[in-house]
Parts: sequence; C-alpha cells; structure tokens
Amino acid sequence: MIQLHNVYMSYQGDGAALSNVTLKIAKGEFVFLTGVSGAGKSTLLKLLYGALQPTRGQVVIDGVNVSKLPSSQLPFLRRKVGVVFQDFKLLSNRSVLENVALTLEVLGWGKKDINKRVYHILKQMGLEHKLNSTPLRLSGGEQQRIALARALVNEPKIILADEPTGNLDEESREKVLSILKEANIRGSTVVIATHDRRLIESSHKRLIVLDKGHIVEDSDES
Amino acid sequence: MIQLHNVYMSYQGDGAALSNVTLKIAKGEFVFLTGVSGAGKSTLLKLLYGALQPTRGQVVIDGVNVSKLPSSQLPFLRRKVGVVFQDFKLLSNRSVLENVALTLEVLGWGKKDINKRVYHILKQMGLEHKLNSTPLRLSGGEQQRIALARALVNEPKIILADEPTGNLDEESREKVLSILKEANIRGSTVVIATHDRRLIESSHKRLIVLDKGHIVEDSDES
Amino acid sequence: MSRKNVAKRPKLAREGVGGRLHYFVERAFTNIRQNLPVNLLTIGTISLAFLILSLALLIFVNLERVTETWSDRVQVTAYFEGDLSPGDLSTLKARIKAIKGTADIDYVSREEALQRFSGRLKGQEALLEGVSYEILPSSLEIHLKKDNRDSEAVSRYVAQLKKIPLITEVQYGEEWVKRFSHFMNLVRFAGILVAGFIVLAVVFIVANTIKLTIYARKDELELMGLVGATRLFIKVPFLIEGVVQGVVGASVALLVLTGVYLAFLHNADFFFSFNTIEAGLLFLPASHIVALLFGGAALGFLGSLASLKRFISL
Amino acid sequence: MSRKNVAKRPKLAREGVGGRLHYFVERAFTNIRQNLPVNLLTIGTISLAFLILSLALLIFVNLERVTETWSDRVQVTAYFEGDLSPGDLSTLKARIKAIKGTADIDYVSREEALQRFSGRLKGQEALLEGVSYEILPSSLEIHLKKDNRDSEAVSRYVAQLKKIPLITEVQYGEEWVKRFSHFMNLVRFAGILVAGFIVLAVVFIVANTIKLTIYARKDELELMGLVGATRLFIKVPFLIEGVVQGVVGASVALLVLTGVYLAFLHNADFFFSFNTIEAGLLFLPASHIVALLFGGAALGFLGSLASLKRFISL
Ligand SMILES: Nc1ncnc2c1ncn2[C@@H]1O[C@H](COP(=O)(O)OP(=O)(O)OP(=O)(O)O)[C@@H](O)[C@H]1O
Ligand SMILES: Nc1ncnc2c1ncn2[C@@H]1O[C@H](COP(=O)(O)OP(=O)(O)OP(=O)(O)O)[C@@H](O)[C@H]1O
Ligand SMILES: [Mg+2]
Ligand SMILES: [Mg+2]
Repeated sequence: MIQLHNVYMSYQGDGAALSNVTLKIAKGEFVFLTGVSGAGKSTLLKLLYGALQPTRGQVVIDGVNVSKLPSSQLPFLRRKVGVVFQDFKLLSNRSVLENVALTLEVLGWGKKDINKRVYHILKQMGLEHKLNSTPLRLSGGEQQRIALARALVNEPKIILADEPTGNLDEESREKVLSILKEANIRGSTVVIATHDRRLIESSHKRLIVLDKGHIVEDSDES
Repeated sequence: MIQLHNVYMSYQGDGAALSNVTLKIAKGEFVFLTGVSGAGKSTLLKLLYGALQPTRGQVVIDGVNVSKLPSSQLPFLRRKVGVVFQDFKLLSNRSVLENVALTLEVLGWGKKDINKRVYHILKQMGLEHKLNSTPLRLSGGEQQRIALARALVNEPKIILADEPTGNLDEESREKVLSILKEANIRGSTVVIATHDRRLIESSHKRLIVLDKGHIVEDSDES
Repeated sequence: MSRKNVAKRPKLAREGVGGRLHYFVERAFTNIRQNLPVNLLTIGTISLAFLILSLALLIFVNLERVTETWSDRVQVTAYFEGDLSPGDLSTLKARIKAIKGTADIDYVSREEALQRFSGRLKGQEALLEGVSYEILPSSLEIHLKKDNRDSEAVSRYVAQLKKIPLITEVQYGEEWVKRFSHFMNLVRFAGILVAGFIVLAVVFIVANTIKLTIYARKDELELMGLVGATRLFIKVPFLIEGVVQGVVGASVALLVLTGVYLAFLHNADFFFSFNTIEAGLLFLPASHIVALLFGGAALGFLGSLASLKRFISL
Repeated sequence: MSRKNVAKRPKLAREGVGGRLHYFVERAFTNIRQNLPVNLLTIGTISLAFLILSLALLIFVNLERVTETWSDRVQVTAYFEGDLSPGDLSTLKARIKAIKGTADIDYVSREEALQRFSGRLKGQEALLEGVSYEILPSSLEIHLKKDNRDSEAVSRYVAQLKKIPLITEVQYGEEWVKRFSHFMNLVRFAGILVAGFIVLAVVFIVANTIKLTIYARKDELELMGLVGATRLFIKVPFLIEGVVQGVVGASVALLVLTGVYLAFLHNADFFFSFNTIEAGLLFLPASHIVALLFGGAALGFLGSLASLKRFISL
C-alpha cells in the first residue's frame, strides 16, 4: 500500500529533514510513527499525501509512484487518503458541517447523503450539537475532532493522522483511537504520528521511530 | 494574585461555558487546570487575560478588577501576563526572532537588548538555530515552543499556558516543564491548562478540575 | 454502516454537467455570503471603477455627438454663371447628388444671399445702402455625409464637383476644413488615449482587487487541493464569484450613472435654463450598456482566473 | 539571568518621541517588506486610481485654459461720432480704463475697419467695389478682464460705458455673450460634477483597497492587542504604512502621467503637425502636484485609520 525507497528530503537551503528512509506499510496495517519534535514525522506524512515531493528517492502509494505523478492526477490520489493535519486546517468561515462535508463534496456526493453521513460521523465524535458552529467558536479539542471527522468521513483507503490527540483528554483519546481502529478493521491503512507514549503502549501496534530524519527503530523489523 | 468570584460565562446564544466559578490563586503558585475537552479551561484562561468579559461575576488580577477595567488600561494588564495560546497564534509572515521579540517591542525595549534576550530564551527551548525561520517552516512542536518563548521572554508576573505540551515529545515536555518551574521559582504565578495526566502526576502541584464549566475538584481545597 | 455502502459513493449530486453547474453556482453564492465583508468591498471597488469608466464613456458619447454637430458646418458652395432655368437646376442637382458623399443640396437664390449678407453685417447696415441683390451670385450649398468631412475627402469631393461643366466656382473654406480636420483627429486621438487609459486602469484596479480577495482566502484554496479537489473544482466557484462581482459591480455603476444623469438633466434644466433635451444630452446607448455588463463579467472572470493561477499549482 | 535584571526593563529603544517614531517608521517599512505582494497590489491600485484622477485634472486644467481662450472673444466695441483728435482719444481711453473690468483697449481706425471687413467678405469682394472706407466708423475695441466676462458682468460694464458722453453706441453681441455665459456655466458645472465624482470614486477605491489589505492582517492586529500593545502602538505603523502607500501610489501615478504627457506632446506634434507648445497644452501646475501627493498621504492615512477602527476595539 505504502512504499518508500531511499527517500531523502530537504527543504530549500536546510539540512535533510528525512535521510535515506526506506519503508513498507502493507494494506490494512496500523502504524505509529514517533520521534522527538522536529524528527521528521510530519514531513514523512506530507510525502504520503503529495504535499511535498522527495528530493531523492521513490514514494509509491497504492501502486502509484507519487514522485512521477502528473499534478492533474494528484487529486485522485488524495481522495484515497484522509489526513488529519497537525494544525487542523479548518476553514474558519464555514460551519462545522461544511468543513466536514468538503471531503464528500469533492467526491460529488449529493447533499442529502452528505448531511446524513456528516451527522453520523460527528455523532461518533460526540460533536453533533456543534454542527452549525464555526471552528473559531470551538474548543481546541473539539477542533481536533472536527479535523479527524473530515479525514474519516469518506472512509478513505489510507488514513494519515498527525498528532490527532494532542488536545484531547484521556476519554476522547480512547474514543478517537477506537474509531481509528474500527476504520482499520474495515480495511483502511492507518498511520498515526504521535508523541503520546501511552497511546502507543496501550495499542500493541507496529511502531516506527524517527530521529533526525532517520528511521532508528521499526518494531516490525526488529 | 488571581481571584474569580462567582464567575458565569456564556458565549452568545450558547449555554454556559463556565458556571459559578470561584477561585483564588496566590502569588507564586503553580497550578494545573484540567478537564475533558470543552470543559471550559481555555475560556477560564481567556477571562484571566481579558480576551473575554465574564457574563456575571468578578475577575480580579493583581488587584485589578478586569471586568471594570477601561479598555485603554487592558494592555497594561496584559503586559504582566504571558500567554501560550492553544492555537499558538504565531505571525506567519514574521521570523521566529520577530515573533518572540513582539512582547519586548511592546514594552519599548531597545533592539540590542531584545536580540540578546530572545536568543537566550530560544536557546533554552533548543531552537536558536531557527531564529530566522518563519513559523510555517517549523514543525508543530517547534511552533509550540516558539509560542512558549514569546510568553516567557519578558518574565511576566503571571504565565498562562494553554495545552503547552500537546505537540511535544517526552523530552521537550520535561524541558518545558522545568523552564516553567524555574520561572515559578523566580516569582511568576503559573497556570497550565492541560490534558497531560503524566505531566500533572509527576509534578505534585495544585490541580483544578473543570467539568462542564464547574470546578469539580481543587486539590488545594480538598 | 458497512464499508461497501460507503466505498461505492452514493448517487451524485445531480449527475451530468447540469448537476455540477448547479453545485458550483450554489457554492459560489454560499462563498459570497460567507465572505460578505470582503465581497462587499470588492463589489464596491468594481462599481466605482466602472462608474468612472461609464462616466468617461458617457462624456465620450456626448462629445462625439457635439463634434458631429460641428462638422455639419463643413459645406461646399458651388457657384454658376448667371441664372439657371428650373430644368437646368434640377439636372445639375441630380448630377451633384450622384457624386459619392453628397448628403443635401440647398439652392440659395440672390435674394436669400443678400438677406444672409445683411444679417452678417448687423450694426453696419449703412454699408448696404444702394447695393442691389444682383451683385450677389446665386449658389448651391452642398452638405456632405458624415464620413466625407475630413480635409482629404472634401478636396476629393470638390475635384469631382469641378468636373461638372455648369459650375464655375467652388468654395469650401479649405483652410477651415483643414484645421477642423486636424482638430477632430486630435480630439479623437486624445479621446481614445484617455478612454484606453481608463479602461486599462479599471481593468487593473478590478484585477488587483480580486487578487487581494483571493489572497485573503489562500488557506481555502490550499485545503481544497489537499482534500482531493481537482483544479477545475476549486476554480469554478471562484470564477463564478468573480463573474457575479463583475456584473453586480457594473450594474451598480450603471444604476448610479443613470441616477446622476437624470439628476443632471433635471438640474441643468432648472439652474441654467438650458434645455437638455433640445441640447440632446445623450445617455449611453444600449450597445454600450450591454458591453459594460459583459465587460464586468469578463473582467471578473479573467481577474479571478489570473489570480487563481498564482495559488493553484497543485 | 536574575529576575531583577529583567523585571526592570532595560533601557528603551531610544527614549522619547523621537525614538518611538524611529521604531514605528522602521516597523512600518518592515511590515511593507514582509507583506510585499499585498502592498504591491495596494500601491498598484492606488497608483491607477490616482492616474485616473490626475488625468482628469490634467484634462480639466487644459479645458479651463481653452475656455479662457474662448472667452477672450467677449469684447465690447464702443463707437463715437466722427473722428477724435489724439488728445480726445487718450482722455477717452483713460476714462474707459478707469472702469472696473477693463483689460485692454484697441483703437480701430476706418482703414483698419475696411480691411477687416473685406477680409470677412472673402470670395465676394465684388461687393466692395466702389465702397470707400469713409462709410465705416472708427471704434474702440475693449477686452474685459477674465472675471468680467459673464453675461451679467458684461451688461453692468456696458451700462458704465454708456455713461461716457463721447460714446454714441456700444455693441457687444448680447445674445452671444449670454449663450456663451450659459455654456461656460454648464461646462464648469459638468466639470466640477465629473471631477467631484472621480475624487469620490478614487477616495472610496483607495479606502476599500486599504481595508482589504488590513482585513488580510486581522490576526496580526488581534495578536498585538493580546500581547499588551496599546491602541496607538498597534495603529501607528499601519497608519505610516498607509501614508507610504498613498504617497508612493500618487508619485507613481504622476510619473506615468508625465511620461504619457511627454509622449503625447511628441506624437501629436509628429502625427498631426499640431504644434502642441504653441497650442499651449499644459501639464499640471506645481500646486496640483503637491495637492495630489498630499491627497495620497491623507487618503492613505485616513483609509488606514477608518479600516483599523473595525478591528481594534480592544
Ligand atoms: N468563541 C466561542 N463561541 C461560542 N462557544 C465557544 C467559543 N469558544 C468556546 N466555546 C464553547 O465553550 C465550551 C468551552 O470551551 P473551551 O475552549 O473553554 O474548552 P476547553 O476546556 O479549553 O477544551 P479543550 O480541552 O478542547 O481545549 C465548549 O463547548 C466550546 O464549544
Ligand atoms: N516548510 C519547511 N521549510 C523548512 N523547514 C521545515 C519545513 N517544515 C519543517 N521543516 C523542518 O524540518 C524538520 C522536520 O519537521 P517535521 O515537521 O517533519 O517534524 P515533526 O517530526 O513533525 O515534529 P513535531 O513533532 O514537532 O511536529 C524540522 O527541523 C523543521 O524545522
Ligand atoms: Mg509534526
Ligand atoms: Mg482549550
């Protein structure tokens, strides 16, 4: 499903954010990605949804070589990938409903189906009563769950979640984790970048540790 | 230093975000504020730096009744308070140096002193090499530490930190905590809103728990 | 909810181009509503820019009209030996009519000539004591068609006229026609220069303004791309929004212009005892109005398109 | 670093108003640099708006000049019985000069009158055969000062003139003066209307544009307030930025206008054998240029001030 081969990534002028990363994540896997702040987790995820192109090396998602993908094809890759951004990226002038609906509108869903589906997922997140709020009128944790809902609403093949529980309490965190696990059971491949040791430890899933852009540990290989 | 008396806060049209909150935090205290997502932690902090006015009740900071403060005096209150915002609020078109310097510019410091002081605090955060980066070119955890640096750089009397470690790894978290504790030892009153149980447990400090806008536990009083 | 249900996406909004268009239009109007302050500022600026443009056009149209009136004075007078019989006169007229460029022919008899002449001598009538009308020749005054009033066309015309045997002399104020011709060219040149200038300025003002509003929404553009929207899907609502802004802006400008025009008509009448209807103060012809509205639409469209290019490089 | 060191803030940037101002100006220019794209768009729009404004002014100035030339034709002719001795003539002239509004007096002798007359009869000189110059009277042609050329002032002037005993008749084309007067009033009214219109439009366009750019930076305004900046501290750099945008915009507009003016001078000369210097095509006078620059500054300042009000309600 996801393959990285000798990937090297450096932002203009800076040193390498990722060095020589080779990685294989099979369809249906559930993976944690961890490492100190600035280790390159977000950078790695950005490569997987085509927000960045690797400086060197190959990134293959679902059989498609992202580095060789013409930009007109990129949207179709992104529709298979649901992303929870570390900074949420919610649109502050749209309601919660509209923010979550975006993913489905892009796919051409009809209004009725969208409303039904969005209500369903917001209810799962415990936020159905905030449907008509705007993101700026939500608490930090509520925003984070909206971002999660937007990523999951179309049940994408791949779910990339960048620090999805940083603003959540124990209980919400458990709920979010179980929702992600359910999606995983239904077939989605899940990659979660997180600092949350407790989350990682309680899950007994594959763990990849980054440090200064290198993979220093991969529980699957050791 | 901080006193809330029968504070009741509701956003327009919504139910109460805070109900009947009475609270006293002495000068030099170190307090954790916790509670599930949406419990009202950020709302409480916003009252303390005058971003919100309570619907009912009194908020007194450093002897000043915030609810009766003329808006022209508000800036002088805010200069005594360093805030780490949950959403960072970094200016994306300014460099890290300038972002942190802002607090000192407002106080009228000279350029040289500012540069020296900012470098010092960034070094403490382990980010002195990012001085000339802009926030959008930083990782999430790096941004969070910049936000923290900006709040601490003028050694304010009161430090309010809203989820200051949500994007940080264990190690950075310890460092941040020790920096906050140092500031506390030097005389600052510190209030930290967080979900991080581990942080709270390892610190043995006063803990206030909010739920649905009510204070349900206060380790100082129980 | 099983995966199967969802993975196969449910029925589309409305299938086909119509459904898509419906979605895009709805989206565009929702966007306008959700970004109302910015949209109002933009529409305001476009209105003002178009107000200047349409005002310039209005002035231009009326100036054109005035200069046309002036050019009516370009006239050629043909003299002939002695008096002509009515038959000869009408053959002569017919021959002149046949020359390309002739608009109108007036016969001026000796009596009329004398009358006019004494009119021109107002105050010095003493001079005409003892002058009989027989001294003055009769003549044909020929008005030319609009397109034949510049100096070259007139001299070409006169050359043709001179070929007619009965005509002995042709007068047409050569010097005056030349100067008038120059003057008209200059006015036209200046007018086109100014108009071109204003059009350019308006185009850039509108484009700049739209660029600013899109700038303010670059986060939205970025996110749409990240969520898997195609370039077209992102752009179309913005383009529709641009067209709406352009058309609304142009319409508001035209409404205000109409108001000002009517107020001016009324007040000029009142304050200056200047009969505006008689003076023929024109409003913009329908063609110009349509052109302005289309211009607004095109400008909004192209302005958005150009601005989007900078941000959508998926 | 001990708390004592820091709590007492170190020496200020530069103490006093000078130091503050220095900081604010530096901040403003840094802001311009850091928001360059938006600033360029804003300055571009302001330039274009001012270009239209200054172009309108240029046209207005030149029209004013043309109408002034036209009004030179408002002249009063005074006739007197028989010939005057040189002595009488100069007393008469002196008396006329004494009347308020007199600009110039020309003596037209009988010979000159005849010459002019025959000039006007070009082509019909036959008429003058046998006419001697003694039929024509000699006269004084009086030009009026600029402010005395409207219909009322002229008739007041003529009334004064008629009181002088030697003068037997006064002619001034009453009808023509009246119509010219009306026409001038109309042109002036329309000119002021159009100019006022354009000024208003430009003011709003610039204000709107500045509002858009400040809109795009509302996060910055909010954060400054949260960090303890006073209203003044937040506003001043934005106001300076607005002034810079206004002045730079106006300057660019004036430069472009100068370029176009010179190019026009050159090409009009070339294409129309129209001697522009002789025709006296004017550029904007220094006073107008200064006014435009100040206008730019004021507009930038006030535009920013008004826009900031919406966002700074600390
Ligand atoms: N600007 C606002 N307008 C309306 N409601 C708001 C606004 N800000 C917060 N709320 C609501 O008030 C409640 C308390 O929000 P607050 O941000 O204080 O929670 P919190 O304890 O900080 O949560 P978190 O841990 O998720 O940050 C929430 O239900 C939230 O939706
Ligand atoms: N757009 C960018 N331009 C330049 N450097 C960048 C950019 N984004 C990230 N970096 C740098 O690349 C390194 C890796 O960043 P990345 O965001 O991948 O870290 P991370 O592991 O996600 O950290 P965190 O846990 O703090 O989110 C960091 O040193 C960061 O400063
Ligand atoms: Mg990250
Ligand atoms: Mg919060």
